[in-house]
Amino acid sequence: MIWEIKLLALILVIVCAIAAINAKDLLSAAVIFGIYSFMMCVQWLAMGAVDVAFTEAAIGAGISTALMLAAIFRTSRRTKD
Amino acid sequence: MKKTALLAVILTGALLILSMENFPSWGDVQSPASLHLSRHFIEKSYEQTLTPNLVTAVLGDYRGFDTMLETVVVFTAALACFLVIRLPRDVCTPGLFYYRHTRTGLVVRKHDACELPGENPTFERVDSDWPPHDVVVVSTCRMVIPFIQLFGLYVVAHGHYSPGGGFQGGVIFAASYVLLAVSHDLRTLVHRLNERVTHLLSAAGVLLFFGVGLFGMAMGLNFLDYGALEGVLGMSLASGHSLGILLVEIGVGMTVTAALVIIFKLLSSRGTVTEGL
Amino acid sequence: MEDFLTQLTSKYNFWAYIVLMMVGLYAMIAKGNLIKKLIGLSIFQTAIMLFYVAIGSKAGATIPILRDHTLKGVIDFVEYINPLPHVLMLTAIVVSVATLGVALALVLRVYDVHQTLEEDEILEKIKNP
Amino acid sequence: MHDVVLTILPLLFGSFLAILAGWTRSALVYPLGVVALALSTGFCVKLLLGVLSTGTATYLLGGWSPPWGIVFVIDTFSAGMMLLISGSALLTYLAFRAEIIEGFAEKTAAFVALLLLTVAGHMGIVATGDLFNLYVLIEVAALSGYALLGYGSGRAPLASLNYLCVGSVGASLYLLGVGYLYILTGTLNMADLAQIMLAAPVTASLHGAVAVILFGLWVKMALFPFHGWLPGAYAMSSPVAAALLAPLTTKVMVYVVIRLLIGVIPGAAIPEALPDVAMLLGTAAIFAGSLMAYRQIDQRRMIAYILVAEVGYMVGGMFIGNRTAMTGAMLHIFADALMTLTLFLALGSIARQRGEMVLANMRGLFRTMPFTMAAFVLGAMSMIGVPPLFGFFSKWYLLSGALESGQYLFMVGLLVSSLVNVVLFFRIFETAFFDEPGESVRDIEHWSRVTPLAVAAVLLIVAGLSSGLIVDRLIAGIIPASLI
Amino acid sequence: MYSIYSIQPFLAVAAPLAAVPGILSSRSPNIREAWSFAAALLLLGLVACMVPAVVAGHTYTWVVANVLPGAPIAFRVDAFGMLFALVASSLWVVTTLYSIGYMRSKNEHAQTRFFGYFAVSIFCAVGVAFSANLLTMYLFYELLSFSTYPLVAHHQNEESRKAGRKYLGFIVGTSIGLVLPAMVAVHHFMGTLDFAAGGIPLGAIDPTTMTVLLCLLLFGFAKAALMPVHVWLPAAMVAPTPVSSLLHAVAVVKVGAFCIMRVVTDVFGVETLSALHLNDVVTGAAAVTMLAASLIALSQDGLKRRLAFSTIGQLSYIVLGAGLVTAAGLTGGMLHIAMHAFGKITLFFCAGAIYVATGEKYISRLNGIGYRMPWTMTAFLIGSLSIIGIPPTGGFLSKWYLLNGCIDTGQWLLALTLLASSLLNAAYFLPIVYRAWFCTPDQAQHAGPMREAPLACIVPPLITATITVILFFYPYPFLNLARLAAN
Repeated sequence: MIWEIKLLALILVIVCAIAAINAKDLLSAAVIFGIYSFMMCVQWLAMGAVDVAFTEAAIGAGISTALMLAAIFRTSRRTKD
Repeated sequence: MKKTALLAVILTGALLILSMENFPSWGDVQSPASLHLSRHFIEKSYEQTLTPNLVTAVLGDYRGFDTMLETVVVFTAALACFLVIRLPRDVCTPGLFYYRHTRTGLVVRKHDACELPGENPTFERVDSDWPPHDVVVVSTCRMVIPFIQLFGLYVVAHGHYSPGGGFQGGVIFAASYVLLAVSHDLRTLVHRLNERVTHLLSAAGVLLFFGVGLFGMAMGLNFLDYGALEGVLGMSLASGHSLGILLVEIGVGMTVTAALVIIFKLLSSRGTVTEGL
Repeated sequence: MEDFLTQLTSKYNFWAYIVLMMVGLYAMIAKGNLIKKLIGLSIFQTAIMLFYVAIGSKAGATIPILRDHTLKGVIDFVEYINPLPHVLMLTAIVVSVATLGVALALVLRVYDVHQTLEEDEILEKIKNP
Repeated sequence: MHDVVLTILPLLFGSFLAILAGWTRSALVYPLGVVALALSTGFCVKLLLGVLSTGTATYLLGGWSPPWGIVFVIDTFSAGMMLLISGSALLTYLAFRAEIIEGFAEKTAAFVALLLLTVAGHMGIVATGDLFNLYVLIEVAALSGYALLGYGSGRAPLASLNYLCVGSVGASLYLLGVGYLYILTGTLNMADLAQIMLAAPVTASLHGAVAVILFGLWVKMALFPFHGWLPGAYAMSSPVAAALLAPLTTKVMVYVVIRLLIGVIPGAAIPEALPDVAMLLGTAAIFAGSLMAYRQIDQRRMIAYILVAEVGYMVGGMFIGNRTAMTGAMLHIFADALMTLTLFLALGSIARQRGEMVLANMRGLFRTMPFTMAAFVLGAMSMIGVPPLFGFFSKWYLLSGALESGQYLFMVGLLVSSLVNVVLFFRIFETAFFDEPGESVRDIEHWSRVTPLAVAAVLLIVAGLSSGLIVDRLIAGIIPASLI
Repeated sequence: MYSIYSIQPFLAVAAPLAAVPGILSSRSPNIREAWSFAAALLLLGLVACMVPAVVAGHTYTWVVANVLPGAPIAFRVDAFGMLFALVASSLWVVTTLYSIGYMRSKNEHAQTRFFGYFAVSIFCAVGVAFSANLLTMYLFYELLSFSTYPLVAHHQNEESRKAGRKYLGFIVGTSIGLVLPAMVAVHHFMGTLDFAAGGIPLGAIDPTTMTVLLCLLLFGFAKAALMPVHVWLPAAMVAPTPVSSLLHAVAVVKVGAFCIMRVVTDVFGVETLSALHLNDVVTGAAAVTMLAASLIALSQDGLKRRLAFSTIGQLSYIVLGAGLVTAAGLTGGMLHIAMHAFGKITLFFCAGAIYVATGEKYISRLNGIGYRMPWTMTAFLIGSLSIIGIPPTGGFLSKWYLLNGCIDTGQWLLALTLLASSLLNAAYFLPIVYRAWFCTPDQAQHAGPMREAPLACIVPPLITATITVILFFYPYPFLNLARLAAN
């Protein structure tokens, strides 16, 4: 992969991370966190860590987000920060 | 609070950056990390385990104990969730029951549970807080889920040759059940995989892993030494290791599937395991 | 400056991990919402995973799955990326999802008891029930 | 030959079987736990005897030799630790039979399985010779611990969640440090790492790696100022979980640091300022822990704060940097675990009769529960440091070591905390001795609860009298000769 | 002179402890007290068995456990230890008898507990006497502090709660805060804590550190009640009288004085101390306490409180003897342990007997009581004479030796202090005797015919009073032991 794209993906990861912790709504925070995980997975794919990327795609972006959504569904979306 | 946190965080970051001074640069082929252990793994593992996917070989065999513990961690997490949020059974019966007329989509509320005829139902039970029901979603998912599960099995079985293995396969398998729960309702999932089954399955998975390890001990070798499988079905030493990895991956897959399903069921139903997302 | 730039380019992945880690840590310390804290924790953990995976990378090497033509012959370790960090991180990812699961379960129980996810409100409720 | 691994396998196996049994024959669950713990303890004894006669035992898991595979390395000290962990878990398990069977209803199986897993995790931490395996074991131990501590009403889940956040950060930092060491040396095996590090150039990164690892472990062991999670976690949870984990968790982390300090990390790799910082934190922990303990109303919380101070003892002792103090820190692991066990077992029995553990609820206990209180007194005396109980001797070594190196502030800290402990425990004794129990109080002392407690209390005396033997046979051989 | 490795010291120490389960599990009071008596007699017998060999100059040793390098838990019976053990064990027999009478006639609650802890206390006292090193001594010293707490706080009321707090606060606070670090330091410098080692050689530790260590140990053993750590003693008087007599005549305070004597002679060494002139610290503290306590005693109206301050003063005699660092002085100090014990226990027994018979606690209300309780007051007279040091009582002998010690070294000031203190003793004891016999009773209940306390409360003071007199004429076991130890 071309390094510019890699760098872009890296910046995107950081942006997603900051966005996830600053979202004003837990539901969107969880979804952004899912995107973050997926971008991270792309990062790892770019570094050749296929197994890790696969796992992160399934676990980080998939199940983790689902669990978090389930928990938010059962509690509240409200957040003060 | 926030400012102090920011300051502390920035300070820590600066210290960490300073401490990277003597790291080999990124992608250095001659860095110690690429030489010592990893060189041995890359050069020897195929010969010893007959597994082209190096990650699977190291994960399943050289560091098999790690993997077993990792499976145990997932198993633990399932038990932990069960212990922490599962409500006692007698509390789990809801006060109200909702039934939907399948033709019209009207929802009926009742105080007692109704016997529903098994064949050709005119009414079906729905969750109290998840009434929408979309035919498109349900039908699509019903079609897709078997393929997802098939793919999950493939990922478990083909971990020797391509990215994948027990964890990934197990997670995909679990994801298919999550999809089932989301598209239909949690009760459908519980109906397919009830609590007893998932718990037994999760224990069975780790037990399979454990059993492979014990088999090694029974054959006079060390715990988790897949060399014990040499000679079983006329295998060579290396293919014995390969078989060992496969068995272990199946165990991991079972546990991960079951454990994640347990966690999802508990979280989405707030511990009642009746109604949920 | 020259030095710094070469440092930056040769180690930018390492730098990124530190930034991510600090984002996660900041969220854990400064955010009052329990789920936000957990997101911070997850970011913190993935940052460390990024660091590990970065350790494993090798310039000019390919993914750690042996290609058919090398199976019979001599395998040159320079051709393949270091698999060990990947193995370790697989484990770490699974551990992190397990932790997340338990943490969410605890969050549900906390919500049951206190009816809120904000830390300051919980503390307030503990003080004046 | 398999003794090393057989200490842990019964626990793992028992936990899997407990789940199977829980969904088929639930009456079998509790006995299964007893069998697993008893087997494990038995193998620990066998292992200890074996290690004492033949020296360090190594077990190659999966048959792969180090550094490629994972190994268990058991020396005399770790064999003692293993026995301590499994033994104390067994005692706790036996003492709280009623709570475990009745208190959890259909969750008994899950509880027993998690209990066995957490014990297995702690024992694995002691046994393993691989840095990354250590991380996984820390997580096994911690994750099941979070669940055990988080089960309960009221504030237990919050306290446990707090613990989870702090503990995960600590473990992650440790993992990061391991990554640093890996990038610098290319290995994960402790013995191999020690070899390489001796030859490796001492650089800022090496210092950074060591600092991050130690920092992470400090967070996990609740060293001041990272102690915030500990009192809540132990005071809010069910008495079973508190009695099980309070003697183990922090002590095992201390063990890990000691093992790294004396067996893996060469002196040159430790940043120069680190021992000073550690001494400062250790001393601060002693003062802060004692002060906070003094201000508590809930007695379990009070003892939890004393634990914070005790962590200060051990961290201080191991960083003073002489042989005597190191011996003291190592001995204090055993001593602290035993006396914490005694105190928490006793408090558990009392709490079952009296409910909330505030001072007012402890009236007249000497009359109504004489045996329990006798054991409690022994535990308390050991905390205070009265000879010939175990706590005195470790404190002696620590004092002596501090004097040798001129760490007078630390010495003062040790003495002050002893004196504060006198005040703290005599508050309880006074209430239990002078005040009449209420009309409605009907305390019952059942032999099945008193016996494990009595064993723990008697062990305090026996271990105290044989502390010379323990130091000679278990500890002295482990401390490298270079440490004077 | 040789050392006998034998289990005898261990058996002797363990004898009282062995009775504890018996005492606690007894169903009836008679069986319980039979256990107490049996243990007391057994202890006396075991101790007496060792007397001939010790008098001949041999020592018994027995190692229980090697706990710390150079400081095992071990017993060693030498002349000085034997002297103290003999005093403690013989007085235990008498005190047991007295306790039975006192506790039964006062109908005290929790008597089983009382007798149990009583036995434990004696166990500790004998343990201190037979310790072979500072560590073992500290061990029994601490155990004694804790095991006497329930005795001091026996009444379980608000007053005894306060007294118990003060008692433990001072005793445990000083032992952990002062003795423990000093002990660690001595061990650090010398590598051993054994008494047999014969003290710290001159020059091994620099004089400033030595001074600090000496002060730590001197005031750390707060049971010796040197001012200003004497506060606990008067407060602890709330205990039942048998406890007071045990505490303030036999076990507790004497243990403190014994420890200081040991520290001076066997830890620091007489030669080293006198070479560095550190003994002046000891004698100075003793002299101040002696005078101050006697003056305070003059103003006390409570009988037991007056006795308590008298005890504080008398203990300083022993400390003074230790500080004199001459053979005569040491002999006098050690002998005073025995003489004062017999004298003071007589007085306490009498105070208890008066309380049992009349319920009176204050001196001002004792006018004319001599006619009502002639036997008791006779014993009281003999006890006071002994404390003052008037022949023919044992107290005279020890004071004689002490005075000799002062004069030998030319310390006239100390000699004067001793004499002044004796005068003060007379000044606070003789008025009591005067009131008892020569004042007309102003309470109706003191008038009339003779009405003594129960027999079990009368016989013990008479026995101890007799012994006090006998000791003047035949002081040999104690005098021999003291001489042997002092040389």
